[in-house]
Order: sequence, then C-alpha cells, then structure tokens
Amino acid sequence: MFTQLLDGWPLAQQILHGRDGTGLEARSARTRALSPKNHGAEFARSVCPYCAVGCGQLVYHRDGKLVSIEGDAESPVSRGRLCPKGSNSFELLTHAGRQTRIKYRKPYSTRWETLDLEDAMDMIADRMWDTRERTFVEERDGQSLMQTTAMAHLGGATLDNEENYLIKKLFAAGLGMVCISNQARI
Amino acid sequence: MTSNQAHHNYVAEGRTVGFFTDPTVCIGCKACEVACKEWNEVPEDGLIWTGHSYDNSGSLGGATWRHVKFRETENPVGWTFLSDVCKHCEHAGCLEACPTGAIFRTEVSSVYVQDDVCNGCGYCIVGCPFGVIDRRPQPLPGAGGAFKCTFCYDRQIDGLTPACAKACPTESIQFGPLDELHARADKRVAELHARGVADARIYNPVDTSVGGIHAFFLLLGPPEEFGLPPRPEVPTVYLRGAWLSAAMTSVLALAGACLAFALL
Amino acid sequence: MSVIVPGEPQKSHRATEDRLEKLREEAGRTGRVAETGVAIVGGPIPRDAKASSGYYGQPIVKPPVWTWQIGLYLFVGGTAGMSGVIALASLLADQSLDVVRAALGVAFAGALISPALLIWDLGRPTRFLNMLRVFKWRSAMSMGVWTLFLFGGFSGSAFVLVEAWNFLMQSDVPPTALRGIALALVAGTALSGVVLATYTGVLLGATAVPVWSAHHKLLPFHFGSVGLGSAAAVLELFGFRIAALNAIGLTVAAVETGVGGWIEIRRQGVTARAIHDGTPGLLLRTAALLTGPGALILRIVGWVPIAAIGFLIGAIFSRYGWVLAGRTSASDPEETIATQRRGSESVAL
Amino acid sequence: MPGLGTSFGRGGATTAPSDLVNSEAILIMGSNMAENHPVGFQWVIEARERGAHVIHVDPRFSRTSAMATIWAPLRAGSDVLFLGGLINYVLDRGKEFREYVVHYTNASAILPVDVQDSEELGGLFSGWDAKSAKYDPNTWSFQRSPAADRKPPSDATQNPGGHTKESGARAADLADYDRDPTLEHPRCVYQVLKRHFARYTPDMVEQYCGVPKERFLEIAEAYCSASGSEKTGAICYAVGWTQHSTGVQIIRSAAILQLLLGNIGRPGGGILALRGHASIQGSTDIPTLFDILPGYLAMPKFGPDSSTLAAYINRYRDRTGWWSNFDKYIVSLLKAYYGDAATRENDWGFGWLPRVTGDHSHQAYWLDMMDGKVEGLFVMGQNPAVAAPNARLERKALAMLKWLVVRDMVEVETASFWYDSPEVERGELRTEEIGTEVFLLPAAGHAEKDGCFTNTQRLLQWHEKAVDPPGDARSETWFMYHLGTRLKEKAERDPGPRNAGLNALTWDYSVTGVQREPRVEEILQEINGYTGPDRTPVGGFGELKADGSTACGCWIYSGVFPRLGENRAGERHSRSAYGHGWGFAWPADRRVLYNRASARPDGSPWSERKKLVWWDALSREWTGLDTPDFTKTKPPDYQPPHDAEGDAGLAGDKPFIMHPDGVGWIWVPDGLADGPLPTHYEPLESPIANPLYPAQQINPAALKMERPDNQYARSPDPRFPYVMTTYRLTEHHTAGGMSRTLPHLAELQPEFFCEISPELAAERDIESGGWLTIMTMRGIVEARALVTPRMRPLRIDGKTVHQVGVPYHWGSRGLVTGDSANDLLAISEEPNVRIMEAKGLLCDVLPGRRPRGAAALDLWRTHMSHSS
Repeated sequence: MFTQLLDGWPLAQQILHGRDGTGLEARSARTRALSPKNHGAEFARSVCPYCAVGCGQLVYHRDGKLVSIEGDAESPVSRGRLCPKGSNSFELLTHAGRQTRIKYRKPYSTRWETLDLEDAMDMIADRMWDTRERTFVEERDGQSLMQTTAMAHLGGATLDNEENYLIKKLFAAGLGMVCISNQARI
Repeated sequence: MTSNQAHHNYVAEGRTVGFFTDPTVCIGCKACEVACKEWNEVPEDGLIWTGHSYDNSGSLGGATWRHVKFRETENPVGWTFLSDVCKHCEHAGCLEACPTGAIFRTEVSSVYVQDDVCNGCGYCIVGCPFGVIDRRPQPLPGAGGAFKCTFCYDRQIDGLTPACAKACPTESIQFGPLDELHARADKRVAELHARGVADARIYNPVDTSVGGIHAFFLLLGPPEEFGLPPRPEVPTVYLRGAWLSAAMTSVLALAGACLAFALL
Repeated sequence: MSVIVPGEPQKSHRATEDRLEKLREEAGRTGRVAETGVAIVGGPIPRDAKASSGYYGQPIVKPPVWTWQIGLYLFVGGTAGMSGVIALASLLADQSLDVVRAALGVAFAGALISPALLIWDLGRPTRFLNMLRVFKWRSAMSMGVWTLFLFGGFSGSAFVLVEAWNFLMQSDVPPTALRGIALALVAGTALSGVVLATYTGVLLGATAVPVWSAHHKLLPFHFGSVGLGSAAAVLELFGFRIAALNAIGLTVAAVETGVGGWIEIRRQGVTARAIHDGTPGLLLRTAALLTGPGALILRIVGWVPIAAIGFLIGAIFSRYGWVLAGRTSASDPEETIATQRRGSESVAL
Repeated sequence: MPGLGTSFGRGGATTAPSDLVNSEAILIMGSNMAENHPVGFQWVIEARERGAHVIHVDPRFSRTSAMATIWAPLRAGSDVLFLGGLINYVLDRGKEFREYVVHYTNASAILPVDVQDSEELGGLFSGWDAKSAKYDPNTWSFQRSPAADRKPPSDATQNPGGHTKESGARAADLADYDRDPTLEHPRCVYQVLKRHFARYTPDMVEQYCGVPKERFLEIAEAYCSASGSEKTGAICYAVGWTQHSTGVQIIRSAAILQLLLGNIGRPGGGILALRGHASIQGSTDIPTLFDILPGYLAMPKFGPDSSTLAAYINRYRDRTGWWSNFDKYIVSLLKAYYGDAATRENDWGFGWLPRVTGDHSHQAYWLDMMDGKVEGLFVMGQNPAVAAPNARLERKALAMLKWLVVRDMVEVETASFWYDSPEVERGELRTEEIGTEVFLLPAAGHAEKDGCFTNTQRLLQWHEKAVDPPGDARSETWFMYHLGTRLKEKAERDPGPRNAGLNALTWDYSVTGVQREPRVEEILQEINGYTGPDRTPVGGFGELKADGSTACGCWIYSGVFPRLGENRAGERHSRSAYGHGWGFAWPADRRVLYNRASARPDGSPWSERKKLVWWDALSREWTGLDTPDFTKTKPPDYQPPHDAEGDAGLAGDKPFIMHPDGVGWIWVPDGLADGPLPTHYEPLESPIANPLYPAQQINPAALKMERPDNQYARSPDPRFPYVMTTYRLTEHHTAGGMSRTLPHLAELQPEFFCEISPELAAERDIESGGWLTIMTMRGIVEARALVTPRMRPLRIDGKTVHQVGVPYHWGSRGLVTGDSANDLLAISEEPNVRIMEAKGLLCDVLPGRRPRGAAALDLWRTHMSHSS
C-alpha cells in the first residue's frame, strides 16, 4: 500500500533514486501501460478507394469496429505509403457526416423523410418497371431494338469491378437500358 | 523494405531515434499532417484559408503536430515544401519547464507529454525555443492541456514507425536511429552540393545550448524563412543569472529592511 | 415516419460550420484568428505588410497563454513575500508587535490568494495538485510552487502563533517560550517570502520569450524591489506611518527611478521594442513614473498615503506591462530573429 | 482509350508507375502527378535521384513542376503543337530509333495516292463528308499491290470512335500492304509524317505554345536522348490531355513520339495514363459505358451490322491478330449473361441485347434529360451536380426527372439539388415546383465489402471486407442483386419477348450474413469464365470457345480466378521487381504490354540494362522478367504461311499482337473519328486563331452541343480575354464528396480559390487573398484570389495571354463550401470518347465577390451582353 503510493509518486522516486524528474520516473500508470490502439487487432488487406494508383492498405478492426487504417508495407505498388487522402480513409468510413439511413423526398415535397430499406427497394423496382413498361421499344422498322432511353445510369469509376459487372448485366443485358455512363473518358 | 516501413525494437534497445526531413524530395502533399491527425486522433482546428500559398495549417500547435510549410520564390519561380515537427531537443525547454512531470524523456530519447498528467499551467509553451508546444483551445477535445508531437511513442512501443514517416510518399521524412540519420544527412548534403545546390545545409543547432535536435532538417535557404529560429537557446541557460540576481535581491531586501527597522 | 428537416446537416457539421462563420468574420475584421485554429499574422486575409518577415510573419516562438490572473499573482506574491521580510525585520527590531501582526496578515492573505489565482489560470484547474508530483529545480515554475507551499505554511502558522502570543501578552503570561518559535516561523516566512517575491523574475526570465529572457537578470531584482515597496506601501495604508516603512519606500522609489531610467536609456532596438511600444510600453512607462520619481517626490513632500497608492498602482501596471510585453514580443518574429542574430549579447543584462 | 488503343492495340496504360524508376527521362504533361498521384510519384522522385530528367510541361507551376528538373509553361490547349514540335525535332534530326521503327511500327507502310493529309487540305484529311460532318476512314488504309489477294471490303457502315476497337471486317486486309523498309518512298508513312509535322518548328512552339525556344530545345534534347538500345523514356499523362476537344489526338501524338523513339514495351518506357478514380480502368474494362460490352467488345449498333450475331462478328472480327478470337469472347459473354437459355438456335441470346441508336453518353443523355426525355436516373458514387461540365445545366436537368436514385456515403449535392442548389438560391428552381422523387441510399465503403479495383496499371487488386457497413448502408453489389431479384420476379409474370433477356439473365448468386450480401467471389468467377454445368473456372482466355461450351463475363480478365479458391486478385506475395504475385494484371498477368518489343527482331534483348523479355533459344520459348505479351513458343523468325489466320497470321517479330498487322500504328488507318494523324486545332474557345489552318479553327469532328443553355465565347472574345483551366488539389478528391466532408482534409484546403499571376492581379486590380469573380458563357462563380508568381502570363503571337487556374472541388454542402468551378465549363464532346473540354476555355475575372441570389445572374447576363 505505502510502497504503491511511493511508486506512484515520482517525487518519492526522485528522492529514493536521485532522479531529476525528467526521466521515466515521471511516467503515470497509464503511460506505463501504453500500447498502440491497433495492438493485437485483426486486419484486412485492402486497397485505397481514392485515386487509381491502388495503394495497399491494412484495415485494422476489432469486434466488428474499425480501429485504424494504414499503408501496406508489402505492396509493390505503394510500398506502405499513403497520400493525405489515403491516410484519411479511416475518417472517410467513420466521420460524423456519413449517411447511414435512407432519405426519401416525395415529389414537390420540401422535406426529407426516412424509409425502410426493403420498402425503398420495392419502390425503386416499381418505378423502374413502370418506366420501362411505358418506354421500352422492341423493334424499329422491322429490326430488333430492345432498348429504353428513358432510364439512365451514371457512375462506376469508384465502384468495384463486380459491381460494374452487375450494373451492366442487369441494366443493359437485362432491362435494355442504353444510357449508361461513368467518369471514364480517356 | 525501406527503413520507414521496417519493424524495429528501438524502445527495448533504448536507442536514440530521430526524424530527418528532406525538403528536396518533399512534394508538399501533407500526408504527414493527415496521417498524424488520424493516428493520434488530433481534432480539426479551424477551417481557415490563409492565402499563404497552399499552407492552411498555419503553425505547429496544440492540434497541429506536423506542419508542411510552403515557400514560394520568384525569378526563377520555385516552390519549396518543408514538413515541420517537434524537434525533440537534446536539451528540451518544455521538458525542463514542466512542473508536474507530465513531460518526460522516453527510452528512445524523445520528449513525451502525458495528457493524463498535464494540468495546463502553460509554462512549457514559453519554454520552447521553437514555438512547437501549445495549449489546445476550446472547444476542441482535450482543451486546456498542452500538446505536441508524441513521436508516436505508442507505435514505437510496438516497433511501428511514426505515422507521418510511415505515410510519407517520397520518404522526405526519414525515421531511424539518430546516428544513422546524421550519416545519411551528411551524404545527402554532399550529393546536393555536388549537383550545384549550393545553399543546401543541415539545420541542427548543436552549437547552441539546445545541444542539437532529434528531428532535424535539410534546408534550402535561411532558417527564418521557414519559421525556424536562427540561433535557439534552451531557456535554462538563463537560470544561473536570474537566480543570482534573485539571491542578491533577497539579501539586499532582508538586510535593508532589518537595517531600516533597527536604525529608525 | 420520422422527419428530417431539409438542409440540416449532422449536428457536428452545424457546429463546425457556425464556428467557421464566426472565425471568418473575425478574420475579416481583425486579420487574426485568436480562437481555435491558425492564428496567422496577416492571415487570414486581409494580408499584413509584416507577413514578409520570416515565414509569412508567423511567430517563431509561442506567446504565453497566461490570462489576467498571472499579472495580479505577480503583484500579490511579491507584496505578500516582502511583507514577510518586514515582519521579520520588525520582530528583530523588537518594536511594537502590531507591525509584525499586520505584516504577517498581509503575507498570509497573499499566501491564500496567490494559489487561488494560479489555479484559476490553469487549463485544467482540478489537476493543480499534480504540481506536487515532482520537484524540478531547473523549472522556475516548480520551484515557485514549492516556495509558495512553504510560504503558505510558514506565514500561516506564524500568523496564528503571533496572534496567540499577542493574546497571551495581554494576560501577562511571560511569552518567552513562544518568542523563539515565533522568531523561527517568521524567519521562515521571510526567507520563503523573498524567494516568492523574486522567483517570478526568474519565471519570466528563463523562457524563450525574447523580451523576457533579454532581461532575465533585471526582472528578479525589479520584481523584488517593487515587491518590497508594495509591502511597505500596503502597511502604510493600514495606518503604520512609521519611519522605517517610509525609509524603505524612499529607497525603493530611488532604485526604481534608476531602473526606469536605465530601461529608457539602454534601448535594444528591435530585440526589446515590446517594452517600449504599444500598450505594454505605455503601462511600463506609467509604472516607472509612479514607482520611481513619482513616489520619490511625493514621499519627500510628505504625501505618504498618495505616494503609497500611486506606488501600488504602478506596481500592478508594471507586472501587467511585463506580461503583455512578453505576448507582443513572442508574436513578433522580427524580435525573435533580431535577438538571436545578436547572439550571446542578448544574454547580457 | 482509343488514343492508346488504335496506336498499340489496347486501351490501357502500357506500363506501371513503379517501372518509371527504369527511365532515363520522364515527360509529365497533361498531368499534375505529384499532386494527384503522390504515391505513384515516389517512383519519379526515385528516377530523378538516379539521374533521370523529369520534365513537366504545364500551364501552371504546380507541385509537380517544383519537383521536376525542367519545367515549361504552356498555353492550355496547345499540346499537339508542342508534341508535334518534339516529333518534328526527332524526324528533322534523325533521332528516331531506326531499327525499332522499321520493324515494330507501320512507318514503312505505303499510302495510296488518293490519301490526302491535313497539310494539303488546309486542316481536313481526305474522307471528310461535310454533310454528315464525319470522316469516312475507308480512305485512310494502305496501298496494296494488285498481286496480294484479299477478301473484299465489307459494306459495313463505319461509326468510328468510342472506347471499342473499331476495326474488323474491312480492316482485315490491313494485314497485308506494301512496305518500304528503307522509309524512302515518298508516300510511306514515315515520309508523310515528316511532311505533316514539318511546320511544327521550335519557333512555332515558342510563338503559339508560349514555351521559350531555348527551353523547348532543352526539353527536346533531354527527352529524345532517352532512346535507343541503352536508354528509354516514359510519358505520363492524365485528364490534362484528355479533357480537350482534341484529347485523343494529343495522346496519339505521344504514341507516335514513343514509337519513333522505340519506347513502347520496354523497361522504363511506355505511356502511363494516370487515372483519377480507384477503378476507372476497371469501369472501362467492365464498362458502365454505353458503347461497349466487357472486354472492349462493341455494343451492337442498330443497323445491318447487328441484325444477326454472324453479321456482328463479321463486322468486328479480324482475320489476323488477336481480335480473330472476337467470336469466342462475345459468345462466352452471352453465355455468362443468359446461361442455358442462350443457345446456338437463338444466336446465344444476341437479339436480347439492346441496340445503340446514337450517342447515349452522360453529356448527350443529360441534354435529353434537360429536355424532359428521361424519366429515371441512377447515380452511384458520382456527383454530377458539382463534377460535371456546365454544372448549372446538370443540376437543373435533375429537376426534370420523375425519379432519381442516388447512392453515396454522404448526402452529395446531386441528392440535395432540390433544396440547396445555387439555382434554388437564385430562384431559377423552386422546391415546391420540383416533381422529382428522390431516393438517397447510403453506400458501403471500401473496407465494408469484398471486391476488386483495377488500378491505373491494369492491376486487379482484391480488397477484403473488414466490417459490416453501418445502418442501411449497403454495397452496390447488394443493391444491384436485390434490385435484380425484384425485377426478375416482375418479368416472370410477363414472359413476353421484351422480358426474354431479363428472364434468361443468370442471377443465381448466393447470399451470406444477416445483411444477405451476395458472395462477391462468385461474380468474379463468372467474370473469369467457366465451363460445364458445375461451372469449373477456365484458366484463361485461351480456353474460351465460340461453341457455347464456355461462359466468360470479361475475356481480358480471364485467368484472374483460374481455379476454385484461387483468387489471383487477392494474391499478396510480390515475387519480382514487376510485382508478380501481387494482384493480377490483365491480360494474363502481363505487367508491361507489348513487351516483345523489349527484344530485337531476332529475339535477343536490345541491351543488358534494358532487357525485359527475350527468346530463349534452348528452351525455345519467350522468357524474362515479365510474362511475355506474345505467344510463348512462337519463334522470332516465324513467318506466317500464306492466308494463315489469327495469331498464327502474325510473324515472330510483330509485338503489337492486337493489331491485324502486329505493329504499332503511327498512321491509324482505321478506328478514329478525327483523322489518321494528330494535327493542331485550337480549343473550342481560344484567344487566338488557328495558326496552322485559318479555315479550320477547331477539330472538325468535335461536337459543341451549342444551345441557349450551353453557349460558347468567340475566339478570340474581348468579353472573355483570359484562358481558364481547371484542376484538382492533393488535399481534395474530385467533386469533394470524399474530402469536403472530412475534417482532416477540409481544413487543409478550406476554400475555393483561384490562382492568377501578379500581372493579371494588377491588370484587374485584384487583392491577393481577397475575392474575385469568374465568368464564362456558362456561368458565374466567386473564389478567393491566390496571387502567385507560379502563374506566368505568356507571350502568344505577340500578345500577352493570361491564364487562370481554378480547382473544382467545392459545392454547396460539406464542412467547407464554395461555388463550383464546373458551372463555368461547357458540355462538349471530343469525337472519339465524348469527353468535355475542361482544360482550355475563355473566361473573365473581376475583383470582389459576386452578387447574392438572382442578382448574380443579372451581372452575368449584363457581362455577356456587352457586344464589342
């Protein structure tokens, strides 16, 4: 008890061991127990979501929560380094401004409302089906057309290949949408 | 694997480590600033556009522990970037000044502020000849306490490189044992001189009472143009004179007062 | 179905954006952002002509964050500490005990107010006890805290004891036994008192703030002498119109006249412009007049109370003057650069 | 990327950033690499430290310029002039890598007499049809001596351009044509090229690009020295080249330069297209684009070419070269899409694919949207309200929709246009009058889902899921899968012909976890390709067949999942300098494309220090540091028998295997909409008249899409005297959705600013750090003024031209807000890839802030009405 007090009181250490109070004797209990926040956390091998250099990332996580993200030293692409955006990708996933609920705006409405995810999916499917039913053209002057130009898609350069694959497959090969575009131009 | 990425054991070895920051390969991307803030959970401290080239961080302080400086020059047009950081001085003013023992020198000879101890007396702030450490203002988390670069002491305990050096895309920030860094730096300066970069020099005030800094820099141009003191002194050099003066004053006051009362 | 108000960002956003707006306005108005975030000379816009010096006119060393309490503390501590000296002197001179009691009263009062002021100024007041974790003789702050600790102990116990003694004297019990202890305690008060009154000079002098460190030898002396003068003045205002106090007052006034004159004569140009220009300059010059020639003349013509009041006002002005000068000096990169370019010279008195 | 596609055969970067360390010279142009690809730039710095020249040519002195060994300012939009100057420098001084040029390019091909160059026709090449404002490329092919027998050209209607390889059918006889290996023949490509670029002299460059002559010669000397057997040079570009009305032709100029210097397919050589988004390469390989199918197969175009699968294949299949496999790839794709329902009898479901009836790209259909012709729109991970040209029009068009679905991680301006857009503030739109139904669905982040990105070097890298996405946030995989199941249910109820494709569509992915997320690896397996009912993965595209026995979602990715449980995109053990063992580079894990060219025609390396892939005479196969981009066992001395088809039709010294003739194309006989050779046209808005062709100011094939809400200034135009160029900053990402909302990035660049020179600041009385207002024919914005010597006024044709730099990251939402620079841009289309011109426009700048509300538009209209 008393000795504990002495251990916890740097001044006592100073007197006992003739220290000047600037060294390790000044550590608090918390500092003595210090370890990095990703200590012992699991990590996933990942890739930076910003530009197209494709820097390797280690995504540390514990109990289903993200802990930290840093460069993957073994990546021959980036050799463990990250730019400011890549270095910020932990905040990208965890910042307060992130959207986590569905927002819905009725025609002519002046406010956002919330929607249940499954309801939203049904509503979107209905809108698509309705539009397609009315605007689909099977053929023109005897030739097969099988398209609708009344529905369009934009985006893809930030998505995964598998996601782009499903978009093109369902929207074009399935529904006959031709107005499909993304950021890619070069 | 480059030295900035390798795992190490310096804390256990008690080996003195440092940063060598080389602006000739710095691309001014500020990855160091962000990596630092991300790892250390340092809050955003003001969305202020300064108009000073691309520098909107302003200065090192309670919520800015890495700070990339942008120096524009004319005829010929040039742009130099330098990532400033706590110098982890050989003789550290803040460390000497701290009355609570919140600041201590670690196994790797870096200077570390224990946030759980600091009571925000503010004396370290005027103790630092480089204007690094500062009290974090309201309404930021941790407000009231003094903060500065921790040299990612927590990471080093696990053999990890400090976040800024780990992220630096061009290894303008080099982390490693201080003696090795000195060797690298001298080599680099020689190289640059050979290439005709005449004003390349090392900024590391070993000849003043600071006795050298563990985070040192290669500079192109005079230190003050990068906001660095040309001849920093650790404030403890003034102690002797000041205390002598205090002692003398005390004697005079005591003697004078007693004399006055005794005679009159 | 819960409703989200259109355009309302997340709470945290709103907070940040409001703060941003405030900062923007302030920036536009003053050219500085004092609150959170960067405080850049000449930035944010409008840009300042000084921005050319150093790195966009950025301070090289950080200005002190101390608020008004410290200026007052410097005054109170000095006065209280030197009151202890007067108590001792008067006790040794074996004059009436009233002066001793009053002086100890002032000392003890100061010993109670000073820590309050210090704690008030802390960024995290609840942690003031951490000051007692370590004893660092190279830290003037640490030394000061321990001194204040001692001074509180001595002055407090001395005060109590002397009051007791005084009571006993009325009930004519021979207090010879007490006298020795009292003397010891008062001596302790006096010794810790002089340190308390002068260390504050060391506190400011041993920093990276150019104008302070440039005067690191002057400050302890200056603060000490003004402290002594203040102690005398306070006691005089309590009605002790005795020759000894007046003599002290005269001496200090003479000394301060010299100090004030010396500062005016020995201009150090850029390196110390903070104590000559602007608000601090004005405060210090006023202080110099009140504590120096002013007090001297008034005492000679015999207007002691006015001299005393003037002196105390001057004493307070001078402390605030020095604190403010530190702030100006540190914020001015040119002063830092000039001081250092002058090299070792700046370490001279 | 037809610029690279037509020149070399594949529309991808030919090399990787990490290979730049092997370069003796690196020309960075149309890119601000240090700022926008900082981590990739580490290799440039390393090369520089090894003594390489790093040359940056850019209108602004950027962070890249600060790192370069030579910087030259350039008038935005004069890139072809500058590169043409380099080409002329090479030809004029005979600095080309002769042996490489003779064997590996079509410099020796002889053109028929009737082919005419733009230099002869005052800015137009032969084959221009004024009525349709289109070229007929048939007139650009080579001379064939009557002896050579060949199959008759098909009557295929050409619609050149687009992301697809546009050759096929008639292009088949591009395989045999007359050559002159001495390059002396007056009509051989080499001589034509010489004449074509003869006017691109250093003086011309100085006068019209604004690059001082000495500086230009210094650059020319430095870069052209990086050539020959011992040295190589690389060129890096980004949207600074592509976002022009001549974008593809600028890249073509670079390709020609590299072919002349022998810098393609060799270590430290190549052309590196630096892309701006994590998977922008992937989103063209597996396109969310209107004109191609996965693997750069053309979308069927409405017309006879697509009446049947046979006609379609005949249109696009080459007789020789790799594209002779075209039929295998399209049939395998149809099998992947439609599964068992796709049979030989029903043309493998080819008829179910929608037909393209014109330009369905973003900008084209957005104008239709503005005109009320589009009902519904999906926007996923893009923010056109800030990022797209003429953003004012983009935002207003959103109000014409019936329904809008936005998927993103934050509420981006595209989702909030109906209540907080500048148009609402200015009274152009009124919330109560906007009938658009808006769904904003939160999206998952990269660490919250499995999947792979394809990066700028064609490298597929798998990213593992670490945690579940928060709340209602889901991946696009989840969204598309669950949307698809719903739609297929609807289709089942109505088995009409229009739903045949949807009903046939294979959609049997298994789901996992509480969120019922589809197993992404199953999708990658489908992309890789499989065979048989048990869906055994194929080992690579070599195993694909046209008989319906194989299915493959994207042939160029085939091999990424060669065996069950072997996901090569997820490989994380780099074994070599080229990173083999880390991820999977298409095609077939080849890291440097056309690397057969790193060896001499006889198969031996050009030199020891520049060896990459070579012929091993003992094992009789190609070997080396990289996977050979060549048939492994085809000897260098192989000569194809007469009428040999496919790859067998290419000789052993033909590195560009995608081309029917196996060589790099200096002259592009087919596949481009605006000419076989690049030539200089002024931007759509320019401060000067075209110095080369008084009669042909701009690219004749470019589309201005001019209309009242998309107007242009005159060239020159006293109302808009300054050249404006837009760009990105390191601290932000594109339209800001991934940076303006993040405190640690927002604080680094908190306000919209505009960079101008001290001279311009003085001319317009603008205070440094104060405010300025920028106007173009499209819009008006305000920004903080950053006055800096890094912006230099140029002397162009004897007069001073000021350039104005504006980063485009800001919008009305997020932690830091500001006007959007893209309000100033015009919607226009480069003829091949339909990209807008963002890098060279005309603007005016005034001191001070713009008025608030509607008054801003009044000021703007008044400014435009100043007739002069």
